[in-house]
Amino acid sequence: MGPVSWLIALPFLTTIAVVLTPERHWRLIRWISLVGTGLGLILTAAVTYLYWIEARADIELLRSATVTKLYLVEQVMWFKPLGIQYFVGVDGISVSMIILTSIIIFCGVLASWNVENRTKEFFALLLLLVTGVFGVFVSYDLFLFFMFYELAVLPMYLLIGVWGTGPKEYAAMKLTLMLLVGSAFVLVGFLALYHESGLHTFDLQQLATIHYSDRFQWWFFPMIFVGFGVIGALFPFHTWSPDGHSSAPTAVSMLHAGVLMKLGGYGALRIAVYALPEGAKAWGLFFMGLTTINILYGSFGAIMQRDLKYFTAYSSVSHCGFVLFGVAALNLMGLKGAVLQMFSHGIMTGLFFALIGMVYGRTHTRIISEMGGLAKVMPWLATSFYIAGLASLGLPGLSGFVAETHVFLGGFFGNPWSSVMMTRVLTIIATLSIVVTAVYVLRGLAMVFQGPITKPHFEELGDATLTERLSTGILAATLLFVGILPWLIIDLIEPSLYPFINRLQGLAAAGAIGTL
Amino acid sequence: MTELLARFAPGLQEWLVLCAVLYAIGLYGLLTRRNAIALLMAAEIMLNAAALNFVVLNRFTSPQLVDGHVMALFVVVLAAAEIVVGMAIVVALYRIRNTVDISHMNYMKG
Amino acid sequence: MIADAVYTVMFYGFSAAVVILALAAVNMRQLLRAALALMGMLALSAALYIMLRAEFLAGVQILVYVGGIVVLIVFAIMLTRSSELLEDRPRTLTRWYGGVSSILFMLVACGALCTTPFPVQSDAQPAGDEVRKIGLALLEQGSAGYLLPFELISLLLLVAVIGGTVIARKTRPRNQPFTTGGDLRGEAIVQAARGQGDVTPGDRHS
Amino acid sequence: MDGASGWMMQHAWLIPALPLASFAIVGLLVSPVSKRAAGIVATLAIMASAACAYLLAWEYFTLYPPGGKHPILVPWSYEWLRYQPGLSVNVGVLVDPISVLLLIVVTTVSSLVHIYSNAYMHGDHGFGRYFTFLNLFTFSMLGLVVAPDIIQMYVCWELVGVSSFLLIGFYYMKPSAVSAAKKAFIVTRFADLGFLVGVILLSYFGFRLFPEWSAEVGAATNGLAGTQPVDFAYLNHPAFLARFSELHVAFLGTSMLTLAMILVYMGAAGKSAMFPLHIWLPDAMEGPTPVSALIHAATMVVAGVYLVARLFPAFAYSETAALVVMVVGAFTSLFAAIIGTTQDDIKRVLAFSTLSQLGYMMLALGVCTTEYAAGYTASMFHLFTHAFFKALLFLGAGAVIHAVHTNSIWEMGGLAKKMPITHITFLIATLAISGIWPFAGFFSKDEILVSALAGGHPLVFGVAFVVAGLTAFYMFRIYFVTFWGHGRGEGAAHAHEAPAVMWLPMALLAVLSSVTGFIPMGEFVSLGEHEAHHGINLAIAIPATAVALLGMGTAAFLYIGDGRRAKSAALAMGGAYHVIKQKFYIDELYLFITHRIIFHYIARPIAWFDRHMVDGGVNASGWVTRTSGRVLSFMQTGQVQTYGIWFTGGVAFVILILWCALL
Repeated sequence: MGPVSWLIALPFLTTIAVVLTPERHWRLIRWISLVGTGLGLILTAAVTYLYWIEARADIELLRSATVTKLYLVEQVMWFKPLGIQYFVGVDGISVSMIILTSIIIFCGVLASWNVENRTKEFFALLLLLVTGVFGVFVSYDLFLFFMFYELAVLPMYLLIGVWGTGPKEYAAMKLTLMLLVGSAFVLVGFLALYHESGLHTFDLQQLATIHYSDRFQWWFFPMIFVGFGVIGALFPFHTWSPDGHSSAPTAVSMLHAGVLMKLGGYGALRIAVYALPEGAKAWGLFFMGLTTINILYGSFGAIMQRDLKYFTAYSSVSHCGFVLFGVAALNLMGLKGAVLQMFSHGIMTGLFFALIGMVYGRTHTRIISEMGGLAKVMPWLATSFYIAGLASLGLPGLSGFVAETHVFLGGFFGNPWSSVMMTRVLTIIATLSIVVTAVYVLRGLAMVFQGPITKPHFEELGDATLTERLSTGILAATLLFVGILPWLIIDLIEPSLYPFINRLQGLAAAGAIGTL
Repeated sequence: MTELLARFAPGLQEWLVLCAVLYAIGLYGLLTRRNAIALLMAAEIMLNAAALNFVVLNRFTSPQLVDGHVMALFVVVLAAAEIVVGMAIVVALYRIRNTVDISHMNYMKG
Repeated sequence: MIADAVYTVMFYGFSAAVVILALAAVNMRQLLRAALALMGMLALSAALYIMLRAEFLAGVQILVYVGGIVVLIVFAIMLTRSSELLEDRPRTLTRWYGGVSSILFMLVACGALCTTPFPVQSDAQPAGDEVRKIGLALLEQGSAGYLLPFELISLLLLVAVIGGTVIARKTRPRNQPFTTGGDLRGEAIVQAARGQGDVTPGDRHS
Repeated sequence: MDGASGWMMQHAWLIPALPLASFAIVGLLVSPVSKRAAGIVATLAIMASAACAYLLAWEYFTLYPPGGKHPILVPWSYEWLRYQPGLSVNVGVLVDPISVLLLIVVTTVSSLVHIYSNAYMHGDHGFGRYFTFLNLFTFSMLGLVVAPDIIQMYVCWELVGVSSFLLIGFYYMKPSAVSAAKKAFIVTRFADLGFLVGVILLSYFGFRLFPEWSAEVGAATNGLAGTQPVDFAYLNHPAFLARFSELHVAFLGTSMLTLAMILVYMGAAGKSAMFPLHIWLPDAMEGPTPVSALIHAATMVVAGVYLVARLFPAFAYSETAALVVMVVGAFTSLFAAIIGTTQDDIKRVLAFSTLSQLGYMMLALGVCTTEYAAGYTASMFHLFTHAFFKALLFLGAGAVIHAVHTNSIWEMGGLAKKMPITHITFLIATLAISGIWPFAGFFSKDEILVSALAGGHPLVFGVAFVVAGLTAFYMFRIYFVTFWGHGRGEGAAHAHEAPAVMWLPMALLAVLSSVTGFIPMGEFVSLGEHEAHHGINLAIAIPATAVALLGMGTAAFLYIGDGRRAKSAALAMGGAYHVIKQKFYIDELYLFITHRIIFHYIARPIAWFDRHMVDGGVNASGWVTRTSGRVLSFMQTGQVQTYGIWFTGGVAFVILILWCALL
């Protein structure tokens, strides 16, 4: 069993350990989860390192490759009659997503340190979900991918339905139904690929060697893209997100907005664009338009929100719009920006939701107008909130800037397959969001943390505890780290994106990315 | 008369139709009865039809072998096990709810 | 010739009887009578087994079904006092739907069974030592044997016996982990039905 | 790089790095332990940085003596962000006369403000936080100044914006400060939108034109190896500009260069608070006064001017863009000066005065062309002198406010006797800003006026001339009201001189305001071979001084005494006075646009749309499902049997259908 399999197995084994621990040892359960996810963090570092020492030799090779090169591959035939394999491995995109997931779940466990109700089930489901997420990010067999994808989506229903707040049943049901509809699209797309290729395999690498007919691509690219777009909060399929996020418990919101929404962008990039480049060319402009709406719509929607979680959820809609916008831009900067934005937004929104949970745990309200002046009593939380907020509005020095400029430049540079005029106009419209984001972020933060203290009992509230400091500190430090040293993560991602660009440009023009 | 009768000697199909009819009768009972015990009885009919089917096919396709008999035996045993547990549940339910009418047993309905 | 004629008569006779008894078993409102019909149906099935040259199975059928299962059913009927009551008639609509779908099913099953080309060996006759063969098959390992299923089925029987005993026990064991599976609403219904306000077991949070 | 030999030149990155290190250390380690130590560490770091800046200036001007050619050096750079092959962003240090000038201004004023703040902020709850932010600001500003490419400029541009935001909102319990901070950030952010789009345009076309350019100028052999499409060295290169201006925007009918430059100028105008993006600056006075002195008078607000100066060749190449710069600058200077004459809050008057002076600098940049670049020198000169005297004015105002505990000039008065040092230094600064010989403002203002007239813009000259008079008027207005007469308020009676830690920086700035005018700026900062003129053009200096004296005299006439004359003058002006006092109702207009239009007519409908239409769509489908479920509820009995019936029947039915269809 190689490191990548261990990466999937570790949360699963932790789940089993949690399940086997009696409920009365609930403190032990927390520690088991923490140790399990901590080990996951270490393992992620190991995988990253192993990937890096192998991959850096191949950069030149990848410049002209049309099929992604995978590392740390494990490939076993699983069910021969249907050609289903256990096929896992990593490339740069996977590695960056794995890092994101490990950080978020580790901090998520820390942030849910105080879950008192059915601790065991909570952590078990949380870790099961993470198993699915890790699985998706490393699977290169579509069947396996889909299996893990469903594994990641389904525990969400219980997590929100049982441990949520507010209209949780409604939110959980809406979320699950919409995501399942999305995954139905995805499944149809997968089966179509399987069938159309005639290879009798779900192996993505092999499916990618086929050139599907333009007509086929034209039909199935949007199907897969929209299927993933549902979980990536593509307008107008985003409405599960505000309700789902605001009803979910802290760690679940973190994981959901931080990682699960990334499955959408990841799938759209990894499967839709990768397997169906002609479809991507045909539909790129359309989806750019749709995601431009996403970006602005989410940010304008956030302005009027009263609940901190709704506020963050709408901002997530806007930021996830950047991810899909970058993907739809179909050039190196756009795709890179999309991956960076997934990473950046994952960390940022994780921090947001963790902080909202902590603030809510103290004030017992999430209504923005009911709070005020909290910076005085909880300086640590306020500082972290500001870091997250500033990252959200794309402040340089924090990760959001790196990602957003990539996406904007990607959109503006356009691609040869869509009207350049249109992509530019859309990009400029999308840049409007930096102002709107500033408006709602500052408005929200100012109302919560600044001004006079609104309620006398707020004076007695305490600042973050040690576990809370650890969890928010890690996330904030990651934001700063990526913002200040972006080349580290860019070097990780970029080589793996060359094959995508080469595929889009067609085999004839392989190696000519410099001109795009 | 005997010739006529002999001409209508049952072949495989007649036996199989008998099994299917019995099975459908059991199914009808399963779908319509309201008493839990009656339900179990209907299930017994269906199981019996299945066992009969095994034996019929064994008799007509490979009479030298006894695989069908073994399977039928298993079905009988399964039926016994099923009825044991089923009856235990019925008795326990009766103790709790004082009725075995399953039209009242819809706690799981949302 | 005569044998064939007798065989035919026996087949249709027994079949008609079995079908009629089965219909009675699923339609009679008095459960005890239904159980008796069931017993008859099962006993006549044993005759069908004999016609199929499965004498051992016929014996098992009589022993297990008629001697065991039907008796059990009768006991259950007695225990639940169902014999005193007439079963509520199912609604006519339900019966219609049930009947139609059963008939549809029967048509499908008949169609499937009749159109499948089974490899019929009409002239072959059983050797006559089925009991010995069955015994050997049950204890034989390998591809022709059923040792593993045999072991499993015995395990199943054991589980069924223990499970049946536990479920039907009169008093609930302390902190019995099942019953309503932790569903608080169901638990409350059960508590109310039992008329005692026992606290839900072992929930440290409440 | 070539010739960059000095130690400081090689290690010029230390200048911004020191405040950055101090920011991290003070913020994370020192501040939680000891507040006093935080102030001291922060101040020492900035002073060290200032020492480095002086050393760098000395090395640079030793290497390239005044009066000669001053090349642009990039002694240190590092690849920071690679967008795609051929488009990378380097973090680096650019050394040329204007960056050296700005480095000196920023580090000097920042050091003095740090020293001053140790006393001014003494005992404040957020002492450590204050110095942390101040260090962050200084780092960002220095990074902006030394930016060798437009992306680093943008990065630091945003960082100064956010540190300004944090410092304006420093008193975060005060709602007015919070909203001022928000306003400042959002208005500048809006301007930065233009900047960002401009940057994107420049990056794109820069990248597109780069290969041709590279081949044409032989970049590899001409010392331009390693240049990136976002570097200023490339963006300001005539060969690039020539190609770029040939591209046209189809629907606007202008060249792409003009469009890009106007967008970039939008960012500059936001940061430098040009009309109509000026509204944030007066409100920004809610921050602590030293912050106003450093950020909103001396350094950050001149970033816009600096940006235009940095891209001056590009602006000059596109005459439309230069015209926009000039018109906006001239208008702002007049507009702000008019408002400045009516304000009551001492810091607001100073803020409008800053606006007006920034307009001056912009105007000076706008009037010059590549052939006649005197305005460029004049603008930088004025930037330099203005930084000192305006910082001094703010620090003086801070000392007064510290003593009197009010911002309203009408509650002050008679402070000349109680605060003699403050009085003297304030007077020096007032004379300097009014343009009275021999103080610094006289020289730089003179150069601006000369360049406006010589550049062939008599109207702009006229505006600048009037503004000179108005400046003298409103500055002496607050001077007389604050320091002369007798104490009017409770605080004014008990005022006393500021401590030495506060007046020492003021005294130093007073000295600088007095002498910096004599620096022959044309020797240090000039563009191309054209020599800026030396000395004083008496034909302009005498009328300018006269108009300043006129303004001074009017102020003395109206405001010495009990102020009855001022009131009657105001009455005589009637409604116009009111309009001016309300700042031409620009804030109200903005409020109307943002709240009424954006919040009510965009954001709220979108929120509503989302709840009711998009979500409604989802919910409607849910409703249809539920209703049909209720309609078909005889199926939903919760009983397995019913389900079983439908299941069996359905399956059988489907199979039969299929069967019939297949057979």
